Amino acid sequence: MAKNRHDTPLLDQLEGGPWPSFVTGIKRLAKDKDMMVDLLGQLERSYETRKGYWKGGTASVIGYGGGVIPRFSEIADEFPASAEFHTIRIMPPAGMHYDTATLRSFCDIWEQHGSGLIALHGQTGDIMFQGCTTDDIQPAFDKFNAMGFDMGGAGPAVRTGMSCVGSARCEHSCYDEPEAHRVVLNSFLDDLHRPALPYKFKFKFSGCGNDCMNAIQRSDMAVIGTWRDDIQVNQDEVRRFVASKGRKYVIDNVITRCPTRSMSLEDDDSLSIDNKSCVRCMHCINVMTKALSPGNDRGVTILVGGKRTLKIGDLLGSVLIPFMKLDTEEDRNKLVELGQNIIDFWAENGLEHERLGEMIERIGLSVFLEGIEVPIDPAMINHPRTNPMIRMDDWDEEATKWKERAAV
Amino acid sequence: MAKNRHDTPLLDQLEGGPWPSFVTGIKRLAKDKDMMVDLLGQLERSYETRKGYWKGGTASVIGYGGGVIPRFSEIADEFPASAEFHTIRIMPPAGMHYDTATLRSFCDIWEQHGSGLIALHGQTGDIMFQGCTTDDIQPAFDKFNAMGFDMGGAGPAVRTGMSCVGSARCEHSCYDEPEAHRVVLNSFLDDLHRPALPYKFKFKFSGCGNDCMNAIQRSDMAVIGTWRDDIQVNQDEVRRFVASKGRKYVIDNVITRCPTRSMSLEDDDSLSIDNKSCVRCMHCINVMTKALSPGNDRGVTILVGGKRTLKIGDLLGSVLIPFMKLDTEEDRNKLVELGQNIIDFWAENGLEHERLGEMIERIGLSVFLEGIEVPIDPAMINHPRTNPMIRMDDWDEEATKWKERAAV
Amino acid sequence: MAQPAAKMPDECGVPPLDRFLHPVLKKNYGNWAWHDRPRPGVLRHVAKNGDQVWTVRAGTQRQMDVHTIRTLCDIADQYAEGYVRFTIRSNIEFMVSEESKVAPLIDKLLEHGFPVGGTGNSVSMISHTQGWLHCDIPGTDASGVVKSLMDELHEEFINERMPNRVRMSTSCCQINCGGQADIAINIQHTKPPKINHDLVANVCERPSVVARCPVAAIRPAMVNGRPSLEVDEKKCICCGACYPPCPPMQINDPEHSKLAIWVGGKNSNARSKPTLHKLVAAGLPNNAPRWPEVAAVVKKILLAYKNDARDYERMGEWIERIGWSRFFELTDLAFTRYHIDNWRWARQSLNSSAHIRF
Amino acid sequence: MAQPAAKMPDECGVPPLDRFLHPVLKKNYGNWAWHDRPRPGVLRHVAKNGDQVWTVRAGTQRQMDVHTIRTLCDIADQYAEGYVRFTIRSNIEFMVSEESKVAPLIDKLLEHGFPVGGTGNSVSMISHTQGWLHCDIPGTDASGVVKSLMDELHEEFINERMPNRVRMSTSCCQINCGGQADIAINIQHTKPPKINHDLVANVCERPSVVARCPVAAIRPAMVNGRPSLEVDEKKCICCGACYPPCPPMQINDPEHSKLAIWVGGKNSNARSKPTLHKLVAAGLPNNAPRWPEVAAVVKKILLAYKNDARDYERMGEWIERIGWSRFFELTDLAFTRYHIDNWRWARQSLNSSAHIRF
Ligand code: SRM
Ligand code: SRM
Ligand code: SRM
Ligand code: SRM
Ligand code: SF4
Ligand code: SF4
Ligand code: SF4
Ligand code: SF4
Ligand code: SF4
Ligand code: SF4
Ligand code: SF4
Ligand code: SF4
Repeated sequence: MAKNRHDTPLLDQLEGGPWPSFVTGIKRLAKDKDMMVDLLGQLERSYETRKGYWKGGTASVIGYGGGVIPRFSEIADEFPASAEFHTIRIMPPAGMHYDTATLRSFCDIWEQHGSGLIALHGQTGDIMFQGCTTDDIQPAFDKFNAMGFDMGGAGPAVRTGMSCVGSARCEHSCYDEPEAHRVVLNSFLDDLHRPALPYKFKFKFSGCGNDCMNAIQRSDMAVIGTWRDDIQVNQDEVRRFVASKGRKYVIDNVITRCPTRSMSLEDDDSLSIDNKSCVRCMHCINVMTKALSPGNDRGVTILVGGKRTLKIGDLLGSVLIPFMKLDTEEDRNKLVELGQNIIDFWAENGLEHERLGEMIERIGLSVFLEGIEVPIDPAMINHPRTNPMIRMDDWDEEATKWKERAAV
Repeated sequence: MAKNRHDTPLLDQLEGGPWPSFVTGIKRLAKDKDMMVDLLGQLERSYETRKGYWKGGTASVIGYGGGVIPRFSEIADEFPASAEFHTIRIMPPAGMHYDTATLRSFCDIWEQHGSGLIALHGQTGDIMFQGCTTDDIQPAFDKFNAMGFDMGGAGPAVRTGMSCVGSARCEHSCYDEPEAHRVVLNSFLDDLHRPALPYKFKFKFSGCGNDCMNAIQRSDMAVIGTWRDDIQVNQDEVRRFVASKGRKYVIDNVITRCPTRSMSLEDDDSLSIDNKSCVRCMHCINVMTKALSPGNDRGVTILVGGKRTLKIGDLLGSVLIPFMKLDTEEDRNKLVELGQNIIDFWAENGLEHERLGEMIERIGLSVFLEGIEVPIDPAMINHPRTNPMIRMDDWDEEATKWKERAAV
Repeated sequence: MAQPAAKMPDECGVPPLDRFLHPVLKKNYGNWAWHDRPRPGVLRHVAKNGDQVWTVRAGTQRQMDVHTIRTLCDIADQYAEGYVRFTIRSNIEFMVSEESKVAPLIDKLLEHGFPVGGTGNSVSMISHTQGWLHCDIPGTDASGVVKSLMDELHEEFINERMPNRVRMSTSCCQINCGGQADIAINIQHTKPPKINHDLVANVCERPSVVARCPVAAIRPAMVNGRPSLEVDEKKCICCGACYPPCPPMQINDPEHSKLAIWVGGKNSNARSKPTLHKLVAAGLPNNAPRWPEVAAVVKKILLAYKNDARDYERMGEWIERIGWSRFFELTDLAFTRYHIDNWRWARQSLNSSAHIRF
Repeated sequence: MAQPAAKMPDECGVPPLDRFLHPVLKKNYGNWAWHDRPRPGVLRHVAKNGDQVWTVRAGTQRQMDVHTIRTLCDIADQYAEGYVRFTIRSNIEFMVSEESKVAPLIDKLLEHGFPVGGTGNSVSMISHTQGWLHCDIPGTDASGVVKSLMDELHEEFINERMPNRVRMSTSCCQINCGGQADIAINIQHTKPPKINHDLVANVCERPSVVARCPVAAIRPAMVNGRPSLEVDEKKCICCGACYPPCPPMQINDPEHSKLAIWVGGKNSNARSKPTLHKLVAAGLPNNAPRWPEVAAVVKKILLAYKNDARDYERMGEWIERIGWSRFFELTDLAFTRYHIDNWRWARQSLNSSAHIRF
């Protein structure tokens, strides 16, 4: 039985309505947790004044430098029980699958050592155990750790990764996303747990171009599934689809939507695809999921440099590796190696608080490619330069490099 | 009978082959013009050394500051007869139409006062009378002038304009290009003949989006025909076209080529067009010229800022006025007024040797629009800003402006 | 402080997946053939061998109390063989191996107040951030904004009547932890930071703060005798980048930290390439606890999209087709000088063509 | 110098069109209905009232001697009612009001060595510039380059067997008087200017020269005691912008001023928006009098386009569809680090998507 609740007329207005209410949840916790009573008090204050009252600080666990987001109240004098309200970030299994036993243990631990408030999940993919005193951080973490869970990333470090449901439940999956996610992240645990990079670095894994993980914009290194051979077409299913929807519908919703006009509906209602022009956008496969599917020679495209706004404006990742296989342990190690080279070069050359994409923007893609020894490829660009503003007196040597590569 | 020709083994190689040879032409002139004998000599020298031998200087006619491109030979000691080889730029009629009598008089005058070499036409649209001594400039010009022709532009001035064949012979014409061309240029003769602007300023007039004059990139102010109402469709001609070419052909070459997917081929072989989404690109009309044509409510779109490479890279013009009528004298005067405002603002604010497009790039489109008092319009942009990097504390006032405009 | 006695962590990283995976998913791992959606909120995935699994998706408040989580576990144990997963949008998914269990599961979820939906062409849960609840730099709340909006959009969550999926995000400061989205609701500061000069010297590493400013508007200065920082207010774009490294440069303002709405962000590569979202409305008041002005604009936009867009057109693709003039017309929003970009790649956003709609 | 006695000019400007217009064109001015192309080089325009006019288009050398022009006039008087017009590409057009006159007119033109074509999906005349013949800053010739190329492309001028029209341009220095084109052949300097320090002081207005440099590589300096200019060769991009205002900064070099080839420029708004041309090949020798290396590359590109593009695809649209990897494959040209832009809008040319062709 906790102390009496503060009046929260503003927050109370967030209890009505059909959507589940976080306020109601917090109130439930406040029944027996003073911390949540005062948390509600401070939050109500923020709603009144439209100001935040948390400040940062330091808090962590033995052996790690990051993973805990420390929060100290600026108005602890009024709300002492929530003076400390830290968040512990824990990495979930790839794809965020759980058995209920695990979730129940989380609840028990957090009821004992924390506020009882858990966010599933943070935007970077962590389980966020929110609301913990400094003293409780270590014991809480030790118990999560004992369950086989580890700390997530924070600060200038490799961050927790995310991968789509993919192979586990999606017919579009072009590689083993959960496994790639696990192997890659577990190869960078030192950089993840001990922040020492210029800035944050995020990996995200999507099984196909639909990019259900927003990898292209929300990660520094995006691994997106694709295929090299032809789209698999089941013409009977195509005809069935055309029969059920009508030609006009198919033309207006599939044929004309292909970004490269790679499809043509034959007069016999079969579909012909120019696979050389197809850019693997997924649209036709999405629409005719029974009739079409990605080819058999599957792998991934790797993009780098995605991030949000500060300080030069939002950046979408851009193509670094047009295609690589990702079937075997060996393939995955190649991916790790690539990530390592990128992070090493960036750690060397990135300015403080400069994300990978910003560094590439500053030094230029060609220079970056040379730095990490990745060969240039036309797939990296929308089109070659439209201006002559460059000195190229060693054109012939550069051209020879290409010819030699083409030769092998 | 002129002096003996110099040997020209290199130029001689440009006499063979199916394409008409300028060398053969010049040799013909060299028969009785020493100037062309030495011109050939100097040109052969350039072919040997791969160097140019002309330098600029000053030359003009009474009353004008520009229009003549003075050329003095750096190797006049060896080729004295072509020591002076100036070009006189003369403005042709809009659309470059001629009766043979006029052309013959040009030839006679140029045979008497110049080299006999005439370029039809320069890339800016001038008749270029090439190869004239300083002394002959005035008499030659006086005769052209007496024929009713005037000097073209050169230097930091309004330049000669160009307009497509348009109304004279093209079914796509959306306004009277030749007349607009004439009226506009003739309203800027002072700025054209007496160079006093930051840099050159070019007008080009195309009757439709096909832009046969390359107006969008080769002019500072491009006037391009368009229409506001619906595309005119003759469904019988459509059916005839579909019948002759086949549905697949029509789908692959017309329907799927529409940049905004505004067309649909109905099952009865008729064509339906979503005119609200149509961007007046001209493609479908180009392909089915008998079945389709521009609407009846025609006018022009005005783009500004096109230019070539130096010093920030090639610039395509961008939309300034999405639509204006250009039927009456009054409409054309509005166009002149707009041009005047733009040139005045640019003359005020442009740096030396800064083209309009470069100035807009430097100060920003919004600022430019305010300067010339043209209201903003979404058609000016591909899309609104994608970054929050701007201070907008007077948002409400700005929003009100729009609401008020929308109201009227 | 953590006990020095405490043992070093077991640096185990991301746990292996197996023990957390629903049996049918494990069995058919990597062997799915196709899927359909029997009804909003329900996916049916069919494996190459014919196995089927039904997924029921329900909305949550993301920031959940343990009681809520336990309730969800009870439901999972009863109907879903004791397994669940969460989506990137904090929706919970129950995998069910028998069709017969789908309906009762749904009833149970509804009974406990969890909306079932978010699939296909619906408005899914808004991906949100921390805000006043936990962040140290928020201009507004996140959970509250999302709760208020999802209350308003509930009908669109439980139905699939949009032209394509609608994915929204919110960000409680201009750092924008929320991602690119069909509709994004972000804080937009409109005044330069207010500097508490007494604190700067102690709290801020001045050179690195200066370095953070994208427009070089910050310069070191002595203010009443103490080393501080000065902002050139004519240069300042009110981005807030200086605030995290230097809290005395207070950028948040109850009055002048407004909300802006952005549309047309797209991460997927389906049809068109991914695109960033674009500014459409700004200057909206930070009106806790329910932000009605924001909801009003969002609903106007959704309504126009719903009525006018074609099947499969995402928000941004729809606007690409009909043009921005028409978008502002249909949504009755104002077009201002601020919509015209003036940042580093502004040129590329100009309409360099005669492509115009009327 | 012109005689002071001479009278002031009659500032008459652009002459009115009427007297120069072919009667059928004048009669149907603004009233044309449609057109077709009976054969390459011939257009038939039909007016709303049924009137017809045939246009025969022929190539010229542009820089014509009066005798050539008189010959063309004779032909016009005999077959075309004494009227002609010239196109933006220096082709001459004869308007003919009776179909029966078309064939004899064509014969006559061929007899006098004027190729008939340039219409529809042909390779039209290359729009060219001045070069060594007249310009004061040329790196190469223009008339000669065009003549050599048109000799090679003659067959493509007189036939219409390209997927769409092909419009080419050349520029004899990096100022680029030639326009954007499907294929552009431009001088590309590869070494910084060689400065003749003795002349700078007298000839150049140093501040304005410094201002011309796009990369601020020029700085005033004293060289052997006299005011001159210095170039930071590591910064210099060899653009040649400093040469016109300061001839002693010689940028042209018989050896190091090379030719570069650009493709995919498009001015028309048909289908896709207008686009700038893109660099594909560089380092080609300035090999007068026939530039065979340039011709070889141009023909490779045209052949690939001709074989692979679909009807109505312009050069750039074709490449947009098949992708640049395939373009370099089909044309067997080298892709280098220089193709990757690093100028001010470079970012926008990166492939920010998973759209890739294999
Ligand atoms: C907790 C979380 C929001 C949420 O409620 O889900 C979050 C919260 C914060 N983010 Fe974030 N970011 C969170 C995901 C993101 C994402 C989305 C993503 O990762 O996919 C982004 C955009 C993608 C990206 O990385 O650019 C994001 C972009 C930022 C940025 C801007 C980074 C940049 O380069 O522009 C900052 C500012 C910084 O790091 O200096 C930032 C900083 C912060 C800080 C640490 C504020 C600060 O600097 O003190 C916030 C701590 C809040 C708190 O008290 O817990 N956060 N942040 C997300 C992490 C939870 C988790 O670990 O799972
Ligand atoms: C004669 C002509 C080429 C031809 O043979 O057709 C030409 C020739 C010259 N151009 Fe040009 N330009 C000619 C059309 C163009 C065009 C095409 C057009 O007008 O549509 C352009 C590209 C469009 C544009 O304006 O950007 C063009 C862009 C330039 C530039 C670059 C301007 C810029 O802003 O980047 C310069 C350099 C300058 O002006 O400083 C230039 C400069 C020159 C100069 C004056 C060289 C100089 O600075 O001394 C050349 C004089 C050659 C001579 O001796 O006659 N010329 N120039 C064209 C004019 C003939 C006529 O009047 O009809
Ligand atoms: C469960 C989830 C992945 C996960 O591991 O969490 C998921 C699952 C599926 N996505 Fe997704 N997508 C999920 C987030 C996304 C996101 C990211 C986001 O929501 O921010 C995107 C990118 C959105 C964007 O572009 O910004 C996304 C873009 C797509 C698309 C592309 C749609 C388009 O036309 O642009 C498809 C294709 C389709 O719909 O057929 C797709 C298709 C699918 C399919 C149909 C794949 C399959 O065959 O199983 C899955 C069911 C979709 C449904 O809800 O009907 N999924 N999908 C995510 C559910 C989020 C939620 O709870 O609402
Ligand atoms: C005569 C001329 C206008 C003039 O006043 O001089 C002209 C005349 C016609 N053009 Fe053009 N165009 C002329 C230069 C251009 C140019 C400019 C250029 O060549 O640099 C362009 C822009 C090219 C570009 O995009 O850079 C041009 C882009 C078009 C297009 C768009 C083609 C496309 O798909 O992109 C059409 C539409 C069509 O072909 O049906 C067109 C159509 C036409 C039509 C069919 C219009 C008509 O119905 O009469 C005319 C006959 C075309 C033909 O040759 O078959 N005209 N046309 C020019 C002839 C140049 C030459 O001698 O070769
Ligand atoms: S990204 Fe592709 S593979 Fe992964 S869940 Fe989405 S649709 Fe399936
Ligand atoms: S996947 Fe996309 S690009 Fe490829 S054929 Fe289908 S729609 Fe076209
Ligand atoms: S621009 Fe349009 S109107 Fe003018 S000639 Fe070309 S096609 Fe005809
Ligand atoms: S003119 Fe262009 S945009 Fe308009 S319908 Fe025809 S093809 Fe589409
Ligand atoms: S968006 Fe800003 S305020 Fe909100 S969580 Fe992220 S950093 Fe904190
Ligand atoms: S708010 Fe942004 S622009 Fe203003 S001073 Fe701070 S960092 Fe600079
Ligand atoms: S391109 Fe250069 S060299 Fe050629 S005419 Fe123009 S300015 Fe002179
Ligand atoms: S060539 Fe260009 S870059 Fe080099 S110094 Fe001259 S102007 Fe500057």
